[in-house]
Amino acid sequence: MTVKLSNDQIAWRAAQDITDGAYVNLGIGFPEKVAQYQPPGRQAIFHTENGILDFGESPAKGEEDWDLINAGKRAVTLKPGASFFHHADSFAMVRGGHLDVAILGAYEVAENGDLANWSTGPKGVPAVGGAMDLVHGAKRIAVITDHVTKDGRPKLVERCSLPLTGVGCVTRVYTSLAVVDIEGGRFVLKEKLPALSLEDLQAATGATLVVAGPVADLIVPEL
Amino acid sequence: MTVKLSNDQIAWRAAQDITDGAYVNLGIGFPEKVAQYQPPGRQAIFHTENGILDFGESPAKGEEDWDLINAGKRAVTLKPGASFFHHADSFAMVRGGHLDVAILGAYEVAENGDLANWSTGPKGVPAVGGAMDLVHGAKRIAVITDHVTKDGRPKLVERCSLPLTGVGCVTRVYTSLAVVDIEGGRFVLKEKLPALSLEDLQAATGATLVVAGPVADLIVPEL
Amino acid sequence: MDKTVADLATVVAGIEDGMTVMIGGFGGAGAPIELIHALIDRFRTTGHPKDLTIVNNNAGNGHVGLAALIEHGMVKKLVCSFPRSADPVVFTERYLAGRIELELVPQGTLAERIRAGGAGIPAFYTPTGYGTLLAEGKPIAEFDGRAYVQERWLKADVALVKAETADTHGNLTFRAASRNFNPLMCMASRHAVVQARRVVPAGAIDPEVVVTPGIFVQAVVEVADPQQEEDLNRANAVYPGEA
Amino acid sequence: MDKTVADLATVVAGIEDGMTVMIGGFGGAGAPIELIHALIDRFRTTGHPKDLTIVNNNAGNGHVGLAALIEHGMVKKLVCSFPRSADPVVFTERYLAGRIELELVPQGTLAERIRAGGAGIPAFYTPTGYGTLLAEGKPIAEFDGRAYVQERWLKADVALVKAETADTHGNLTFRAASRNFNPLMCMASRHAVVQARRVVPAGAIDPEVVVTPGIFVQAVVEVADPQQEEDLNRANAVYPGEA
Repeated sequence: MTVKLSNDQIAWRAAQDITDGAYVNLGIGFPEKVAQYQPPGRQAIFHTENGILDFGESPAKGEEDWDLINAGKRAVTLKPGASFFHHADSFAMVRGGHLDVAILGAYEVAENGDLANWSTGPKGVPAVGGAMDLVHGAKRIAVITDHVTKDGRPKLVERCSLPLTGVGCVTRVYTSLAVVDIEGGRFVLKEKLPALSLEDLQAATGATLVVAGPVADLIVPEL
Repeated sequence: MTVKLSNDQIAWRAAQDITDGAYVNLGIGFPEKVAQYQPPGRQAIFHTENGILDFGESPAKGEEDWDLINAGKRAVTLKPGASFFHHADSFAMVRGGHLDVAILGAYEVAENGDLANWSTGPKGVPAVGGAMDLVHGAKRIAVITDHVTKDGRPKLVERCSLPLTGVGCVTRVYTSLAVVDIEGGRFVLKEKLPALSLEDLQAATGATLVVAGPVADLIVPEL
Repeated sequence: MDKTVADLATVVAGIEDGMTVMIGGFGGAGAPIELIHALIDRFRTTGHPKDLTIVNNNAGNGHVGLAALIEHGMVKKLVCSFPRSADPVVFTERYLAGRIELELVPQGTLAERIRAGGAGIPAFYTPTGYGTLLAEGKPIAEFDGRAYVQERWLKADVALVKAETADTHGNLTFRAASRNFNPLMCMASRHAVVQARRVVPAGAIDPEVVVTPGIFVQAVVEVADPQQEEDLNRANAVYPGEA
Repeated sequence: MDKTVADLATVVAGIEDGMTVMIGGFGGAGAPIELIHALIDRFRTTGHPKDLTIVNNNAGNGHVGLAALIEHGMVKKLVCSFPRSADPVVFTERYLAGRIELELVPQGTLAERIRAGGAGIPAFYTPTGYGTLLAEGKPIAEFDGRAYVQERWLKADVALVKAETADTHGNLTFRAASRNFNPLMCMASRHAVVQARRVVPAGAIDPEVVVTPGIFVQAVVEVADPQQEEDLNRANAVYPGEA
């Protein structure tokens, strides 16, 4: 199985589900790519935990203002209509259900919607940031991830083995091979790469993939 | 017993205990008079529940701005250094212990520090406002009141008979006859009108007045 | 994105029977008179909405704004801290006749319950009200040797809010003490409807001075010269005038 | 009333061994570098304060600011949400060697616990962390059929805060995303110490744009040209320079 979506292509696919005017939080790192692939005519409003709504792209190198950063400590710019607020107000937006969607990375996602994305175990320094708040806050929690780990183990599993970020919180997973919804404690396959057989996809998945309706072709965009 | 302090004289006495730079909330009505009697050289900062810090006197008649009012819905003015904030921040100031003193009226004060000042019983429309928040918020809760009711019954009592505003919250009472502290569940007399005998004062009081140290003369200011 | 709505009738059209509606303001400061009157107009035309639960600090004054809403029989229950005023006759008569329910809440608890609703905090503990009638039946817990009352969040279907300036994204500023409950009610309601003296393009409000970020606001209507409840009551106004 | 203090040494003089100190900032934005360095200077001269409990979102970066405070052995325990960064070697080494305690708190819970400390709310319920390691041992309660974790307020003896403009009454404004935890920490500490780029007379800040009202601030010191942690770290700075 050599054909799979690149991270940029996964991010593109996730971006197609974000409606115009949606309030969105993108996790640090890979999920930040989603912002680059908004369809023409749509403008989401991006929230960052450290107190900015409606921030934009990075400034040119050398133009950074280090008081104007996002949660990943990356310098950003402002769009017209931006606002600043303190951390309690910022997480009132998160916890209070005011964000339309949060898109996060994952170590593991389980068929019951559990997410593990903050700790790879007891070794090293633990760090959680805002992930545990986000997974119980936004109206919709989506995950973008490679379908399997670097050494080929499934990331979509029956039960998470790593420490949980949140319980029963994820509703959609965009992977390098498929789009999978979590419905009633099951992985329901919505889209898959056209060249990939259901059997091969199932073999790369650590829990049963339910087919409960039409399975669309996962688009491979040219980026 | 015809000699007693007027409301203005009680307010004057209470004002003497407010230090320079203190943050103060004055209850609606009679307690508002305290602001007029700050000793020269001292400037307290007055807080009002509806979101102003450092407001000043009423404007001239006809000059009122009805967006600039205090909790009693009276038009006020601003002093240099004033600020506006919403109701949750305003009561964070109250409940969080940031006010140095709140001075409130009372129907009854008990020797255990209980205060009743919001309801005269089940008849009519109940209304509480910010009184219950204030009595558990400010560092010091003082009461100013006539020593007895209009029909001569004591307002300083063993136990409140009216619905409570707060439990064990009052530490000092300024009355028309005396200054009384509440210490260890007892009324401790600190000052009394010089012409008034201890016996007569006790007779006008509904609980034992303890003399546990020198009793100073309550000053009768010329206002 | 443009949250601007052209007229008052449209902006209140979605408010239905039985909803919980938070109304901003403390006294006349920040009371969204035009929005309330638009809601009364809707009721006079259609018979709806009625059986509303209203959350406000007070119970209205005179015969305009919230008092007029009550006077039209649209309000089933009021959640407030201080249902007294210079002229609360409309509420008082109905309350004493048992025709309107009252949930009396200490003012700071009311503010915090609304903020909690907006911030996703289902319950919190406060010293306020401990040992009083207003804490009866509520869970009590001790922390560090002191007793506290558990209070629940307060949320609403709709908030009616008065702002000074709004931009098309719904970012708001307020004027003086008319801020009061307005920013909190935007947070705690599914649909926050704002009347603003000025509606400006996105970017025209300095990001540093935004009080309510647009994420908490769903609709904005410009009311360039809003009425002040206090002025109306001093003129003994009645809504609607030709009664 | 004038809360201005002339110099950095004086303003940190009251910070003693064993105290809990909240330090504002998120990354380099809003980190009060000069106040932290003044505290290090005090330690280098007097051997105090030490055994501090520090509350900050992060665990420092490089060898300046909070990282330098840890590197000097002044910190017994850190309460934070994200003790990782581009260069967290100072904290990481000490943590893995068991020489510093860590209380890991989800970022929104950290913010809310600090606000609760400032607002007199001893405990609240949040969905955050339910069913995870970070909720272990904490009371769980169900509201409307959903499970929540009980969290306690967080208070401090001192807060070290960076502001943009302060007036002599302690009213503050911040700059861009350097607001972050700073206003909350002013609320939650007995003694909030602020470094501001500009100190102006009372009345020079518009009452509408005050972010932190002066009631939450105890001391203000002007640092006209503050260092930015991010710039220092990009230049591989070490505090103090002549080590």
